[in-house]
Amino acid sequence: MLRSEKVDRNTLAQLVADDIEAGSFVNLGIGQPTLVSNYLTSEHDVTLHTENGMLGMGRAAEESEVDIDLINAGKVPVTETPGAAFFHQADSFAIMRGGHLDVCVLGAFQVSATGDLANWHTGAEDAIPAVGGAMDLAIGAKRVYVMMNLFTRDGDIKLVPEATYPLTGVGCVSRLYTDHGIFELSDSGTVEVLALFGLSFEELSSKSDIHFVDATSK
Amino acid sequence: MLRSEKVDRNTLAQLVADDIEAGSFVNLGIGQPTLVSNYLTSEHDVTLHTENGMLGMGRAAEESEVDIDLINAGKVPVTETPGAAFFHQADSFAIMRGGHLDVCVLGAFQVSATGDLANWHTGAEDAIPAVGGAMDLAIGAKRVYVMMNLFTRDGDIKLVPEATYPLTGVGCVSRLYTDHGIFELSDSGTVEVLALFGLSFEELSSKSDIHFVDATSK
Amino acid sequence: MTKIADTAADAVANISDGSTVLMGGFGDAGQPMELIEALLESGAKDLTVVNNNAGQADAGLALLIKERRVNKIICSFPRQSDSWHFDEAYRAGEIELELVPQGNLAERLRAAGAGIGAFFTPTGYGTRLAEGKEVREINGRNYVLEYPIHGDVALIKAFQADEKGNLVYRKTARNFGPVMATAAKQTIAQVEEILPTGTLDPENIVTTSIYTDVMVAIQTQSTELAARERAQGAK
Amino acid sequence: MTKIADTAADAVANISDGSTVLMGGFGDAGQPMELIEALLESGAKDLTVVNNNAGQADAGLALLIKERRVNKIICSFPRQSDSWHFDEAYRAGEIELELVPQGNLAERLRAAGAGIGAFFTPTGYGTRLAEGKEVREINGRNYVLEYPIHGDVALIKAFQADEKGNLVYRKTARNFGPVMATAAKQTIAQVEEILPTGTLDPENIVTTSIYTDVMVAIQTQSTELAARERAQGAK
Repeated sequence: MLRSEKVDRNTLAQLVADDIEAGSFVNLGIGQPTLVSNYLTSEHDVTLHTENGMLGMGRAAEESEVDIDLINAGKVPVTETPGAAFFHQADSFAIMRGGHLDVCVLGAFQVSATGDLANWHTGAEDAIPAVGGAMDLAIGAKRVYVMMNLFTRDGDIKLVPEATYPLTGVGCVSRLYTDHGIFELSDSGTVEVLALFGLSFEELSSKSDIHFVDATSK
Repeated sequence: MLRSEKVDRNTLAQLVADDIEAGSFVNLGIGQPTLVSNYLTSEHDVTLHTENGMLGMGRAAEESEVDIDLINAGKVPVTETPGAAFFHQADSFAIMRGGHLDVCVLGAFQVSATGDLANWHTGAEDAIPAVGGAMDLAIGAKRVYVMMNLFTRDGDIKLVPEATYPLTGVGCVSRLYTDHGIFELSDSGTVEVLALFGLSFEELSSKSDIHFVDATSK
Repeated sequence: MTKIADTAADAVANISDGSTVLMGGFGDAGQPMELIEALLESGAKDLTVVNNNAGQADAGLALLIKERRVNKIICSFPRQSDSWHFDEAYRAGEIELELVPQGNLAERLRAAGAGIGAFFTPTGYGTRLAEGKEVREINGRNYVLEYPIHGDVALIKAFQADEKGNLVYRKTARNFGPVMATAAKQTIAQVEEILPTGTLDPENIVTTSIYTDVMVAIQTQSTELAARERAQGAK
Repeated sequence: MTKIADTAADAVANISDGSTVLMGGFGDAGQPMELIEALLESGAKDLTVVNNNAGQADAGLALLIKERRVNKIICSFPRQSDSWHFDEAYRAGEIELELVPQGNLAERLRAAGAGIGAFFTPTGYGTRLAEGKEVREINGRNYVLEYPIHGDVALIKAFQADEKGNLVYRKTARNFGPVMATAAKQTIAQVEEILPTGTLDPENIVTTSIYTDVMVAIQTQSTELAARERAQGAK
């Protein structure tokens, strides 16, 4: 896939949603990944997991529906769908760690060519660290999708040969969705470029030492 | 406690029941230990655990009550009491292994002075082995009581310096209830004799190299 | 997504030779008898079976063993008064036995479902069932290292399902079902009835739909017993 | 046997200085706020607290930290927009932080309750949260060895209890309650109401009475929300 302009967050969320198979069990991380839920139609028949203890999570609660006992992992009040189920934390993380989720979608600071993920800590030594369920999500799902901008504000590419930020998980990212392209990662470190948006293959290659393979015409 | 005659199984079951504190959670093993339930009154307010997945097990089912889905660890149809709860095998054995039962009562082939238990295998090499929950019960409860005859048919004492039968658990028996006496065991290997039935302390001592301490007058 | 099969035969149709099959049940309670009979009919062989027991009398797992379709069994209590088919196969050296204490069996299945690589358990330490295994003292207590048991397929019996694949169980028939459902690549459940999605209370679901791959509705005595209980409760 | 306390103050009265206190809750959901406030009133100090977070705003755990009654906190996500009391204590070097990935936190609590000595988890492998920890490759995957977290006391919030001490929870407020209840020497539960024994369905009990040592009935917003839900269901 090639587009002449970079894509916005909503378009990217649509592209992620398009890649989720019907009937999947999915966990959407906090932030940008949450947008994906707007593009999951009833045809998708996706069941959402939230790691604080629920399968079958529904949309965000409207004001009249707010229930302090029914929240998502971002502590936002949500609703439940028919067929939902509640369980405790050990059972909830067993779903993740045990490899039962089909897809989880996460944000990131950096992703390496071999799929290392850095999304919990900027590396600033004076920062108060907080990890939550990030490391469990990173290693848990059958497919781990990451959504982020491809470049920092300073223009540095965030898909890197080796992550410089503290890692969340090793070799765990399957596919990277960015405003400038979509990338399939593997243990080999060779990155398949599935889509480019407002960026040529040559421009991309010039930004990084990673070995890219052009698969945009597939 | 001293009695001039050895005690029968029902009397022994009564003595075990007398030693179970009110409000305890208890697991009674298959065989002789099951008799204890006949002497647990409503004042005991004991809650029975069965390792196939239930707390609050009631008495054996009468013919009209038999339910194939409601059995005990011996596969005997039972009843449920008010406040009973069902759970799966991993949760059931977590109750045992986690040390949450107050007492379990087991049968035995041999018990050693330091509380090693042998109750699952006679050591006969051509026997088909079967262990069930015996090893989990042995190491699980806060107090492990064993009920058995003190002597084999051949007159050998079954409370031994070191077990010759294959072990079920190491150093796990707290107290031994037999037809000829009651014994408190500890890691030290010194055995406190709490009661003797139809056997003098001297007779007992002559049967074994174990260091016994006479506490029958306590 | 959970598929609904029309028959037990359809439900087990894709179990291949050489599979590791987890079978729920403690004695008859929770034993997926109709699925096991269908597996027998299917002809699948060279199976490794994980069950608490090793079959009783002339039914279900016992017949699979009689027909020499089971190469290996992992169980806690094979020897019973009516386990004659297992006894015969074992004495003939025609079935391999891995004897596992019941709680370690349950925990190893749970570990498989929960993504745990191995765990230290106190159960079995110092016994012949721990011979050759790694041991370690932790905070003054001795433990044995045990590994997960993964299944290719789990055959379980639940009580009710909803169309989405959520399951509830009945009394002590729950036993191994919920843990085995998490430990297999494919979980096949026989249930008494399949209710519309939304019927089961989200607070009370024991096996969530993520674990149920195939289900088939087969009424057994459990349905009658539940009806009897309801009638008594209504008195 | 489960004791019923008249007040939250009575329920927490025997928590001593230096205790490790497991506190249920994920954010406000399932947080035993009234028990934590009573603990604050009790004056107990030098506590180690285990909670998913490190307190929010000017309430509950945040106030315990403000008053410097917590020497150490074991949690997964301390830094929040309103965790100012923790932030201040942490920057002043007046509270020790052990940061644990949320799933390892839950599993370490479960291990404590289930008598597991240690377990190999893939979560955190290769990250700075695994630095200095034992690692092992098992079947081609890398794992970190993690140990149980035992509590002296667990403070949890459940929805309903029966007089025997069986507990059920409400929606995502269940979170850490059931695992913490198994992991502490003494479990203290605040519940919306205590019903006669036999009222709760034996199939649906989440925390069995064996784990509940003390309970106290305190109505919170959860009762209103459940009533609202019932009213909507009845429409």
